[in-house]
Amino acid sequence: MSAELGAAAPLAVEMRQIVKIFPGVVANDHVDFEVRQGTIHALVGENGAGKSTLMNILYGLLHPDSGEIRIHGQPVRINGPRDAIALGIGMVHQHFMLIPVFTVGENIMLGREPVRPGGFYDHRRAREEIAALSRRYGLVLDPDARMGDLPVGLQQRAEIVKVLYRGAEILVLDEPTGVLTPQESQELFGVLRGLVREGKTIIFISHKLKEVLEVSDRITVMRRGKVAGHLITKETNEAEIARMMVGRDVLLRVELKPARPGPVALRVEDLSATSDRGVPALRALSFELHRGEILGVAGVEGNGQSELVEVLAGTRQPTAGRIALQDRDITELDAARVRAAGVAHIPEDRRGAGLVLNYSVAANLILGHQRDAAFAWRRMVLRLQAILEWARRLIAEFDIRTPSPETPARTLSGGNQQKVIVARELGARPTVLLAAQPTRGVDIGAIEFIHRRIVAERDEGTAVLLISAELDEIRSLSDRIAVLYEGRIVSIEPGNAPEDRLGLLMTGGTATPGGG
Amino acid sequence: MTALGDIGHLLFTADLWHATLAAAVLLLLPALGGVVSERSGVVNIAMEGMMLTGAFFAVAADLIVHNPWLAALVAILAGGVMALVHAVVAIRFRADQIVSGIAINIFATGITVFLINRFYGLQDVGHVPPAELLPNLQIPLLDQIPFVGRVLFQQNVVVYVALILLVVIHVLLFRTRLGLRIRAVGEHPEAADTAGIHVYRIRYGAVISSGLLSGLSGAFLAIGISNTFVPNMTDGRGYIALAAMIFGKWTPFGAFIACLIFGLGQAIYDNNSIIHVSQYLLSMLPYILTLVVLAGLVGRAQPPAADGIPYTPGIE
Amino acid sequence: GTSGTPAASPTKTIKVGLVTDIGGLNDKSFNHLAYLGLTKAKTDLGIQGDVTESHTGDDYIPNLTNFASKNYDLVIGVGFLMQQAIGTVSGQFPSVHFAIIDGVGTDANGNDLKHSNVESLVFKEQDAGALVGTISGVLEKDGLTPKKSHKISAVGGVSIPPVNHYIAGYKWAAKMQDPTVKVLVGYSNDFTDPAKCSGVANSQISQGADILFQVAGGCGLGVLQAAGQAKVYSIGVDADQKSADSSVIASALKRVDVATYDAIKAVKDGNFQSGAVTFSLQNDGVGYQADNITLPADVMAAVQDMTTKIKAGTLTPPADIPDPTVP
Amino acid sequence: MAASTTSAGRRAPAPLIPSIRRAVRALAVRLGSVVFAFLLGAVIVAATGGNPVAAYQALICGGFGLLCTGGENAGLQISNTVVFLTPLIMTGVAVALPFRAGLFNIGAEGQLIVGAIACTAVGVHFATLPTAVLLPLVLIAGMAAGACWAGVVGVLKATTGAHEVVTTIMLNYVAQWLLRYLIIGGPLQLKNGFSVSSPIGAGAHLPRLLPNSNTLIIFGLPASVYRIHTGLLVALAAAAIYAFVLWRTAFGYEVRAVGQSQKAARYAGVSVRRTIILTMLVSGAFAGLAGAVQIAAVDHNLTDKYFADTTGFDAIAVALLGLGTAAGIVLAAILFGALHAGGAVMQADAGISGNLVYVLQALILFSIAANFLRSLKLRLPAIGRATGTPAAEVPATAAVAEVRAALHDDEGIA
Ligand SMILES: Nc1ncnc2c1ncn2[C@@H]1O[C@H](COP(=O)(O)OP(=O)(O)OP(=O)(O)O)[C@@H](O)[C@H]1O
Ligand SMILES: Nc1ncnc2c1ncn2[C@@H]1O[C@H](COP(=O)(O)OP(=O)(O)OP(=O)(O)O)[C@@H](O)[C@H]1O
Ligand SMILES: [Mg+2]
Ligand SMILES: [Mg+2]
Repeated sequence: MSAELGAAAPLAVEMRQIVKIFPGVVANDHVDFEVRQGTIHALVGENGAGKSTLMNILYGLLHPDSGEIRIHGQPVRINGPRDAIALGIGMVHQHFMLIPVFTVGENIMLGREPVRPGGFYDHRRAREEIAALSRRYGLVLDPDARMGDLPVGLQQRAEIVKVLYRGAEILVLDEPTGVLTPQESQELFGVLRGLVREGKTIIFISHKLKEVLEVSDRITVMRRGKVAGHLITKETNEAEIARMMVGRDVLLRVELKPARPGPVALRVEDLSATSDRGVPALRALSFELHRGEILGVAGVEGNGQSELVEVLAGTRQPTAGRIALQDRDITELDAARVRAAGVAHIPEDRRGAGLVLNYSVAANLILGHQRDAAFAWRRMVLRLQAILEWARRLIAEFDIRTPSPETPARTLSGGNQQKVIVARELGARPTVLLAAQPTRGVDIGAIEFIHRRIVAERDEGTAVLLISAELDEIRSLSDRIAVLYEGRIVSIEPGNAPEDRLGLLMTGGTATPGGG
Repeated sequence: MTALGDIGHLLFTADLWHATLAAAVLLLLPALGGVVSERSGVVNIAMEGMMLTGAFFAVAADLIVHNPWLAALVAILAGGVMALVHAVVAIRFRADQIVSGIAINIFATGITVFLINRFYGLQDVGHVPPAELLPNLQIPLLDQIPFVGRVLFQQNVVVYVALILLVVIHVLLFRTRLGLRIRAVGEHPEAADTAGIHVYRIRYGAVISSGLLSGLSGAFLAIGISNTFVPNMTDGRGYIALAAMIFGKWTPFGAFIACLIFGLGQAIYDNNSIIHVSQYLLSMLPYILTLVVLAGLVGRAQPPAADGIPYTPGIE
Repeated sequence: GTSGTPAASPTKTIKVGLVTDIGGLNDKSFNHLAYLGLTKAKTDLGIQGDVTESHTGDDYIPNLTNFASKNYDLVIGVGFLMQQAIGTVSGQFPSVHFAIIDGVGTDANGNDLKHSNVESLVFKEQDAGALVGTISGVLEKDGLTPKKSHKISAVGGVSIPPVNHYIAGYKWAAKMQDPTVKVLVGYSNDFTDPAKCSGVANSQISQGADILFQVAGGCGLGVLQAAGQAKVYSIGVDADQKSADSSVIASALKRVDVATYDAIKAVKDGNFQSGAVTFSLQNDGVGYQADNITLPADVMAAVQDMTTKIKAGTLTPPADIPDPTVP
Repeated sequence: MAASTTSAGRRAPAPLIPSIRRAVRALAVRLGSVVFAFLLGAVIVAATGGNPVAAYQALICGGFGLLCTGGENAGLQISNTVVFLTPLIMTGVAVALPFRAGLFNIGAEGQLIVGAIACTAVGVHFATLPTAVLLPLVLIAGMAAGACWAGVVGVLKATTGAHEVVTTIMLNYVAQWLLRYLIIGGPLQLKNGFSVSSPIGAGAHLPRLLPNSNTLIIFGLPASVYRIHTGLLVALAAAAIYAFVLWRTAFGYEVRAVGQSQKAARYAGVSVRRTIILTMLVSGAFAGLAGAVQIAAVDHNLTDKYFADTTGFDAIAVALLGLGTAAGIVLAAILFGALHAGGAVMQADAGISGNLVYVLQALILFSIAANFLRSLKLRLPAIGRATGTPAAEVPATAAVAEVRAALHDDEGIA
């Protein structure tokens, strides 16, 4: 797939002077956006730049206040997803549109279900359809598995098959790789290239510029609801895109002073735990975490990372083993006590576990500390004044973009939602920081900021456990890297361990220990 | 002790189970309505009101047209209209679905008596002659089977209808495309919408059918089991049905089992003239039983994920 | 005693306020009858009559007070449940006449306050019960009942005096006529919901009862209908319930309408009577009415005999049932 | 944590102003909705051949003692209204608090009944004790009983996950029958042939605001007809406590967190089980208190009226109508109390069936919940923009969450 070829191709999508105003925000401000038939077009921009909004408009979920849309040259009015589907538009949403309690098959068929006479749902034909699609695009799925039981990678895959099943010619993928491992992302790109070869058109939203450069033909950059520029992938580079997005130069890689590890802060011995589905997730795993160091945990999603963090944070009870915080046994403590003991936790499920979305930013900034002496008189009566001042301080310090401390967290963009959590957890001046996917789905501006804060925290002497699906992130921040595979730590590598070696270890490949 | 003896005796009489089934069906219909409505994501605690309205219009109509079938139809429609109000307020106006449900129930209480006073003056609504009631049907041959015949095949026509509906609705919900879509809308309306399903249409349909079912139950109560309308004659049955639906974990057969428990309790209580225990303690039976079963055996119930959440297209 | 209130001057129209109990006007029972009495008074005596329905027990005092505070000449409370309320309000408005049906004005301890402005209209339901009981007893004895089962029954609303009086007389008289007869007594604990009563009735029918006496107001209609469907006999209560179902062979009458009318008339004529006015067989305040079947001669004779004996005072039906659960 | 520690509960000036403006706007919208409902009601009355003006005049007279034509006594009408609304406030709170935690308490009625039973039992058994001892005792007894009754629900929910809607409905019936058992032939029965209990001792009486005397004349009527009692103060205190607990305490913060997102609450170290149980206990105590106050201040004994009592159900409407806020609940209670009291007068004076009141209540609920007015505005985008409240748009996450969503403006800083 090449840009030249793209240039020759006719326009599949033209969006002209699109304006969309939400209470208080101009999400799209006279946006011009066009995509050539048979190309992969990347759409990038900070959180809240307006990408999802623009795409939701294209898919009929939102209605523009003004502007016009042409599909294959024809002016169209898209009143809802039905119209979009009819126009051959398919969309994989930023937040999956999957029904956990349904089977993969039912999820994919939904809306275009095969039926036997009498309107009975036809399981057999559903299976056939899916098998066919799997063969054609190499996207293997078990139609009878319960969607909720699948790892995100496969759910992502199901979303794509869902779109293909509807025979979409124009595919919109809103942050499809946000939750994927490098391997999964690579597979996905393979699929996308295949689709484009078939003449399909793809719009691809991502915060990961590497991917964008790797897979796209053209790039549109958005900033604060406006188009900041159009680029041809081959003629640009990360730094340029980043500058366009943020409006200033961005450090794509934090430079680390060498760590000065202190005494052991967290000692984990033979820790075992089971997942929600009752299967063993952690198998007698042990490690030590020192003050003043960042220990990265690398691993393919679903190898026990989530459970590890939950157990350490006290939100999940271990089945065996021991956890010591500075020689104090915290194995049995509940979340509140663990927190009180000095363990801070940035949960991976930002919107579900990290925030009370309908609470104000200020209220969220004391979540978990509502009974601290500083915020509650006698641990009972809230000190609203103190809370408000605290909130103002963190909002300033962590540059949280919010109209006021009173604003409901729900209305913040994810990047800023994430900043709220980071601010809260770091604000607690913890002994140990558990950071799970701290920058998932967050734009590079915010990523840079969060990374700097984590490193600063380390230099202050905090012991940091960093879990991330981003090898880059792990490698750029960690002093040591523990590779997690099937609930065990298969190896502890130095922070500069080569990517391919880690990749190998992560996928169960045995490699000669590289020390550390 | 004698009391338990008396009850023990009763359990072996076909009449008791006959009564149990009839009483259960009275609850089953609205409970089924609730299942359908809530499976589509619209909380429905308005069965009480829909039932009461159905009961009133069943009698009013029967006294005019002298035909139980037409009267039942009117009752069903009346229930449907009440449901339509709930639907419009809860779906179109995205009102709180509990408020709307409570409002329907209060409205029904008021409007029925208000209408009586206005149209029948302060006179008696009147009685429907036996010939114009929803009839009992003896199923030929089958009704001869000892015990079972009495229990199953000598029932009011509505009982048979309800049992058929029970199966139909189960199949519809879990075997058909429509059922899949109803459940999808109740679990994740955004997903359904983005898959091209008319979320509102499905929800309207589901809510309205809950009204139709409750209306039928009202007709059964007013011109099947009794022959006239008296104010508030539903007497909380709609709420029991609600409990039954949840007890049954939002499934038709689960709800049916719960209805049978209440039906049995009612049937046993009806024998208070021969059971030697305080009638009041006796009346507590089904409720305590339900509590125990619920706590002991049934446990956690998981409502449809989007139950009670108004859907606003476009806003994530 | 008699109250010394002067006759209201004929020019001024008498104002009467009627307060129903929670049964409401459409209870197909005594609230409704009381209302009929009031309407009759309005047409015949040209008085002004206003009604307030009580929706909950909390309404009794406000509703009574409301009329009293507006200087109504007579405020009527319908029903045993209102005794305490009448007791309270009558104390507050000594110049207003009160009448209560089925009770007296009591204090919190249930003692009759004997206020001079309260007339209590009490009924000897047991007399009426005895008459229909006689009918049932004789029919059973003669084996003229659908099942010849020597079993009869009664369905009470709630176990309160006005209900139990009926049943006591009924049971007593029936056993007198046919010593072998069993009398099942059940309660629906409801005065409005026919389905509840038909449930109790059906159980009694499957126990063999072939004459069922309903003493449960609107709920009791379910009894009459259940009897009809099972092709057994039933007996109505309070009013003539012939029309409610073909199974109704007789009705025990309690002339609440008459009592109400008389009370109003008394006030109009200025001879309001305080204290208890008892409506019994004596003054035709209660009675019976043969309905859808023609009763054989010996039945009529027995009833006639019972009537005279009660009037003569040689027989007095009991007012209470020792133990309802003993048939 | 470095955060300046200022005196507890003082609200920052900055957020105060907007919240007041919000409150005012909210109130205006709600009032509009009520008016809208009354217009609909008028249509119904007229359509069925009644005279709306006369009806409403009588209704207002009965509710607030205004515009009376039938010689009603204003003082009496107001006092009646207050007597009706007092228990509604307490039970309203008992429904609203669990709503905040995502629990639907249909059981306020049952909790109220056991509260009344306990109050009576104690008040009768220790009838001789002096007020100083007995009065607190009976009120506490009522609260304790209500708390237990609701506590069962909380415990079952927290341990077995039994759904509170089912358990509360069941317990309503159990309480009902328990009461019948107790006062008809049971241990609390006054004497054979009565369906009431013995009266509680004088020491257990909650005093009236005006002397309970038949001879002293106030506003042209004996003082004893004005039953308005100190229970009103108890109720208002309950509402105030509710507001304080909800917005100013860590417990309230946790209750709301659990209601908003159990997962987030759990991660924040809040014990969801503990919170659910506590919430139900407190809620039950409020409902039980309502029952106790009713006995101690109004009835002085258990009567058969509780066989047909609906306070606990009206409370659901009141709580939802008041959008779960203390002030809202009080206002809603006033509205419902006035309607209740007014209905009787409407029937007596205007000859319109008192049941119209129920129709009106329903219409009010509809029009406030659906906020027809707003959607009318949205028809005209210009105005819609001006006043459109995004808060009301926020998608919620549980069957009862709409209340919270509507409440969203009120989700203050904590
Ligand atoms: N439903 C909505 N209601 C109100 N404001 C909204 C809504 N959706 C989006 N916005 C606003 O529009 C802006 C753009 O949102 P959008 O989702 O398009 O950002 P984005 O580019 O997708 O961000 P991200 O990279 O985090 O997905 C946001 O700042 C948000 O405040
Ligand atoms: N109800 C709402 N009111 C106001 N803004 C909203 C609402 N819902 C979503 N938004 C805005 O929509 C934008 C997109 O929301 P979404 O969650 O898709 O993006 P996000 O949370 O930034 O995700 P990510 O950070 O992973 O890209 C966010 O910027 C958020 O501010
Ligand atoms: Mg987005
Ligand atoms: Mg986003």
